[in-house]
Amino acid sequence: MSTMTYLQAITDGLRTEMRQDERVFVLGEDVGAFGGAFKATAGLYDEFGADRVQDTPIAESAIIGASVGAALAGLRPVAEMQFSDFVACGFDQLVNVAGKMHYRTGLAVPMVLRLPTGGGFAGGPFHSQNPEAWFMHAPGLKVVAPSTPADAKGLLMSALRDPNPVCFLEHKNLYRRQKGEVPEGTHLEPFEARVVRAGEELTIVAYGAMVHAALAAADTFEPGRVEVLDLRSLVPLDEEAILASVRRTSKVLIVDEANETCAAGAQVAALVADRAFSDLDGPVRRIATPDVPIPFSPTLEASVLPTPDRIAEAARELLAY
Amino acid sequence: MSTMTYLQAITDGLRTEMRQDERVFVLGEDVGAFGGAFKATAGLYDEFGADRVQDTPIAESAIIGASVGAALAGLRPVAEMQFSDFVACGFDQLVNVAGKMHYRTGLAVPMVLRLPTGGGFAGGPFHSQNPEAWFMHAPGLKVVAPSTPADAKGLLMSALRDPNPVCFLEHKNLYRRQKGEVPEGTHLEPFEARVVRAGEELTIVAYGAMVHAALAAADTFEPGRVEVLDLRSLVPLDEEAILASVRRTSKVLIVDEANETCAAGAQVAALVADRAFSDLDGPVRRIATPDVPIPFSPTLEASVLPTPDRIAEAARELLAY
Amino acid sequence: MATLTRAESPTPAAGPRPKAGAPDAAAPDAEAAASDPALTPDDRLALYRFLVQMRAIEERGVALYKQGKVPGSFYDGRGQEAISVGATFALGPDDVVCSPLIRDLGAHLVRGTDVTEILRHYMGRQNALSHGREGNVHFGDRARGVVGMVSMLPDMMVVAVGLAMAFRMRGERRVALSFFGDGATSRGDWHEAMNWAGVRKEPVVFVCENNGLAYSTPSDRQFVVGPAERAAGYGVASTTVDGNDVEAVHAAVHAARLRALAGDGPTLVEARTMRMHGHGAHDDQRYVDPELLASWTPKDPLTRYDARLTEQGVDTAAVRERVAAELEQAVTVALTAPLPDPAVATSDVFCAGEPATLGRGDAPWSFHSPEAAA
Amino acid sequence: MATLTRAESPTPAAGPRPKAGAPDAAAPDAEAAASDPALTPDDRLALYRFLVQMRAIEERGVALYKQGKVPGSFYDGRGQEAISVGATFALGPDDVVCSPLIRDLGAHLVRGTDVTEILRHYMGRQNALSHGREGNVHFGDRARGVVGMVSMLPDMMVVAVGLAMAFRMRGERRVALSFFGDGATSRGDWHEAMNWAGVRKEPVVFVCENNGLAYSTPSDRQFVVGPAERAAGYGVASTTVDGNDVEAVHAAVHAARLRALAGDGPTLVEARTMRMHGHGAHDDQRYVDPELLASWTPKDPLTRYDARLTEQGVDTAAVRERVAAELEQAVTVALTAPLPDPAVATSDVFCAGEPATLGRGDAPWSFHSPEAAA
Ligand SMILES: Cc1ncc(C[n+]2csc(CCOP(=O)(O)OP(=O)(O)O)c2C)c(N)n1
Ligand SMILES: Cc1ncc(C[n+]2csc(CCOP(=O)(O)OP(=O)(O)O)c2C)c(N)n1
Ligand SMILES: [Mg+2]
Ligand SMILES: [Mg+2]
Repeated sequence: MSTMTYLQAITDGLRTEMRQDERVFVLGEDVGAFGGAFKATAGLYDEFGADRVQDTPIAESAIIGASVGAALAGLRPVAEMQFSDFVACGFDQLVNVAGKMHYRTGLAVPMVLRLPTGGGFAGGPFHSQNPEAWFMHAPGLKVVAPSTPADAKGLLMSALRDPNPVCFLEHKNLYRRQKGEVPEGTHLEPFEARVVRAGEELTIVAYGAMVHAALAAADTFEPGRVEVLDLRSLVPLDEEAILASVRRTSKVLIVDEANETCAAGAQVAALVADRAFSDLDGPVRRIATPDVPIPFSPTLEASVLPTPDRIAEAARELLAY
Repeated sequence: MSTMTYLQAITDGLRTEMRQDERVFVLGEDVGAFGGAFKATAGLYDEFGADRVQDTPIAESAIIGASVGAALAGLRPVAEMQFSDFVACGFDQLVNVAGKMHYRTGLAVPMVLRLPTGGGFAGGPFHSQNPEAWFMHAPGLKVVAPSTPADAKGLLMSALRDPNPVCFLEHKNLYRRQKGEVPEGTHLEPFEARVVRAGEELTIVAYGAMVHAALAAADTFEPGRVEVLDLRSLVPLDEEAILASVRRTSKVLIVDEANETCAAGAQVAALVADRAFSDLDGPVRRIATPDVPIPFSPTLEASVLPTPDRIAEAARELLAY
Repeated sequence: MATLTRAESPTPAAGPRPKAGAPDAAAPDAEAAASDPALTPDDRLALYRFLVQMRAIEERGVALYKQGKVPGSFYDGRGQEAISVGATFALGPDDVVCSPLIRDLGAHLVRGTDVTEILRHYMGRQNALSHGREGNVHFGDRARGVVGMVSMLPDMMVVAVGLAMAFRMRGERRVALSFFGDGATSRGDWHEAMNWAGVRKEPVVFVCENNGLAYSTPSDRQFVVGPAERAAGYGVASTTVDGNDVEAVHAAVHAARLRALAGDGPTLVEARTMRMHGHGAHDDQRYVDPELLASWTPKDPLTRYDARLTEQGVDTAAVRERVAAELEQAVTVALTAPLPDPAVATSDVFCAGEPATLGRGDAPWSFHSPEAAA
Repeated sequence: MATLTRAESPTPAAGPRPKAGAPDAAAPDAEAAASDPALTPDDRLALYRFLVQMRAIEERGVALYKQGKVPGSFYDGRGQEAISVGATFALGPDDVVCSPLIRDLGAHLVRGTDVTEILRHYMGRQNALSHGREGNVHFGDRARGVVGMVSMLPDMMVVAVGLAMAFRMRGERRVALSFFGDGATSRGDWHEAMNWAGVRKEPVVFVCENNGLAYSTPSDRQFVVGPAERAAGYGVASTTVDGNDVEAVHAAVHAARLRALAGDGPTLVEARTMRMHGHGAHDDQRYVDPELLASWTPKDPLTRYDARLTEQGVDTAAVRERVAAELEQAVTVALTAPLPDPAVATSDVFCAGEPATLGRGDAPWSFHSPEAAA
């Protein structure tokens, strides 16, 4: 174990697997000697060279499409979008080529698409998005979203060994703010949810940065009342873990940093409302970012992103329901 | 009134508005003299000429982006995707440029993007998709989906007059199969839901082609039991109409031709589970296409798309709950 | 520890492969000699047979479509057969075709994909290529190094660049071959593929089927400067050939392949041709000037090659008869195939085990497979 | 009945517009004469002032950013000021800039956008340009015919093509001007924009800011053939100029504009330059060879133009002082601006009423506005 930031854990996961598996290589804009816009690939170029740590042209479609080709040829590409927002420029290669390949042809596409996501640092409408629901609605893509340094490494290393295209959502706001113990060497985490705070009266379902907001909100209640479930994986979605928790607590609050409509949280809500209905003692509540582009000005941004206060308030209401 | 197919109603809506508003023009692949892959623009080239009915290169991003530019200049472009599936190739211009323009700059983008959607005719994984949830999850886009010839014209003409980008989902399977009375001349329908079959015991929420499947299912019950609500518009979503119906009937079945996860139906389910919870007498049920690419072979396709039988079965279960 | 396989051949495909040649890594001399790509009589016969076979299957396919035996839609490459056949014939067994498009059935035939499977696939029956999940020419044959196309044009060019990149990184003597139409050059992915291939010098061969039409839209509404000329803007070599001359296409792709193997980077081969049928079986292409079509009839790639081979003393009628007989047999078998089990509609969205690798395709050309030509 | 406005000017922007010129539709002779784009002393002074202003604002912006007064990130165009200033200065008032990018503050200044508003916008305060919804150089000024950029490069080139298309369809004498960087040429949208503009001969001018770098990635990893040469592959005219010479940029864009107005289609003006700062204020660009940077220092567009004007007897120090004083005043005012009302975070996602049209920008160049020059 050693203490690392979320960002360092990502680099460590990449480095560890690149040392063990020569098929793994990294590509993206400025990921080479520069180490990437967020320094997630810092040091890799020096260790592994230009072929395994490739600077690409500004061409998101080609970054994704060429990764598909390399994966078909037996390599294990790890492609970086400089910001997850730019994935819209390569969307077609992702949803139509990568996502459908195995079902249509039997060929597998073992690739990882690293996507720095999320807001909270005045990034504005094009550097703050949370695009995961788009991927969830595209069959054939796995989607994971770690909230801690250990999970960042563990889910990344599992993604690198998965024979499918995996969208790996790394929240920019966790990069340097989250520090924690991370196992050394190979560390694999399953694509499953985890209870990060046990409680009896209400389940808060969250993932990514919102796990920390949910924990902060849970901390405002007596211990043991509010359970926080960290989804960690969105596809596959750990339905049994969600249902088990909600059936036990009988109340649920679903938190999502993404825009509200058709978000991951909507899917979780629909699941609960269908399959845990008879165990529910209150409405299925959601907190998400309203359907607006993420505004730049810190006061505006803070007014739309879910905060611990807003989560705690909704939790209070639900507990009292 | 005259009797038209759904497809003819679309052409009629375009023609009517193009005669009245010189700013309206049509662009897309093969939409000119050829009249488009589905003949939705048949005859328009002869009447309005090459400038107002433009064949474009195969360049979905440019079709959408150039439409944004023309709209900023005060025109009213109507862009056609040859199949809605190809919108993934122009996704970035749609979600990042068109959708966010007004919020960011105050400039409006009055354009209509016509998207022939849906399966049921052995179109396979790339000619059968229902992409509306992606748009719903992108702030700034309106999304409408008519189910009848009259609505096809009425919602299209309203879209043509809307100062925002409107994704107009026209279901290919309705093009020639749906015939009905369509008002002549200007015909405007609001972006609101409509009860198409009144009932007391269960609400089936649907849109597009699924409205007809829902009606067929409703017909298997005594009249007055099952209500069918045709959403017609997904953004804005007529939340009050949904809630009013469900509160009255106390049970809801949501039908969606799109892939299940994070679909429009998930959003409707989440809405109901939150805001009509105390009126519900049964779980919020959904029927949608499982999370698979739409298979080609008719037997396979029929096994994944929602059918009247499957809807009726779920309705029966819910009524008995 | 999993390692990068350098200069090794990929896992050979399972099953009997009557005409699979030696990996060309083992035959550098044959290749060098082949820079004058003299075709043997057997090669010519093979080329002719593939042309005839493609035409016959597609004619039968249209008929089956009109009889309702082929669901959905049907696309063919009438008049363009020489391109996919000639180009694919120039490949070695380890090369990858990514991807044949809707006018490129010949590529599948050259690589050795089973005709009965193709027919079953067209018909949406149980089949080993797509399991009924895909239709029309949207199939590949993993085991023969063929990646099936997607509809979005020209996405697979980008994927081919990625394959070529992997070959280069591993030091393998393999190329990726990708087809595209003139119309597809307007899309951004064409540019991204060309640029990436050019800047990285990837071992990829792009074959442009320039038939002057994108569905109903003629070239002058698509571009001002033709694809081959544009290649220069990417540092990509280019050459233009008569797309209705199967040997010309073959020679150009052969040279392009050697260039790629030599580390000199990508080539765009523009094959000029004419689409003699509508875009698909539903399209009567009345928008095409009948005189233009008539002017291309004498250039039919089959008729021309037939005349050439007949002159060389080949009994072409015998070839045609054999192909026809084999095809009827295959159709009969295919028509008895059951429909797919509905369970396959929802399985295999994700890969569960080890990824299957791309196998080796047939490479009947004697220069690549001297033993097969013997 | 709503009608297509043919050859009419768009609605003039509200408010006093001190330097707005006559619509050039009314001044065809002036334009013809301007094919020799002799600049008057007033023009030169204006050009110099805009260069100085851009540099001053950005230097102040970096300082404010480092003081925490500018949230998020900050990008500047140090060393590249001559491009946005020179290019935009060649436009008529009805032309549209779509869009200035992160190195193009000068375009906004030339069009007349208020500096205090720009500062407020940078700081995320209440402001008329973006209401705090946007940050850094992501703003436009609707009323001055400037469409704000999006981050996705080079999306706005495509939008500019659409604007130009509308101008052509309505028979208006207007062009659209779009900027792009060398790195952005790798993206598919660059190709789609170039191809569309070329095939349709749209009245659009593309200005390439070729600084040899895309963030940390040098051109040789982006493309093999430079942007201007590539233009030929689209039937797009091109010209390469010294991007650090404001008059050279101006002359090239002026000629390109006339070409577009004459119906001869698009032009790509490649302006060669060097990015003298890091990609953004966070970037020390240690990946750039210091000698390379040093070799560009003497080519600084301000120093050079300063020397030229000084030689012509202009009191450049007076200009700099005036600009500095005005800027300090604007900063003081901007710093007192309140933060935006949180309500604007969720309003205006959709347009409710009639769309606002693009207004007219300042066009200080005397050839376009003889009366203003008088
Ligand atoms: C991205 C995309 N847009 C639209 C289509 C619909 N479409 C199918 S084939 C075709 C024309 C293709 O023309 P070309 O590339 O010249 O190939 P050809 O059919 O002439 O062989 C079009 C527009 C598509 N397949 N992909
Ligand atoms: C589609 C897209 N991908 C990635 C980025 C991130 N990014 C911002 S600026 C930049 C470099 C741009 O280089 P260039 O176009 O040469 O402009 P310059 O900064 O040199 O003026 C990159 C990669 C982006 N803005 N858009
Ligand atoms: Mg063609
Ligand atoms: Mg640059």
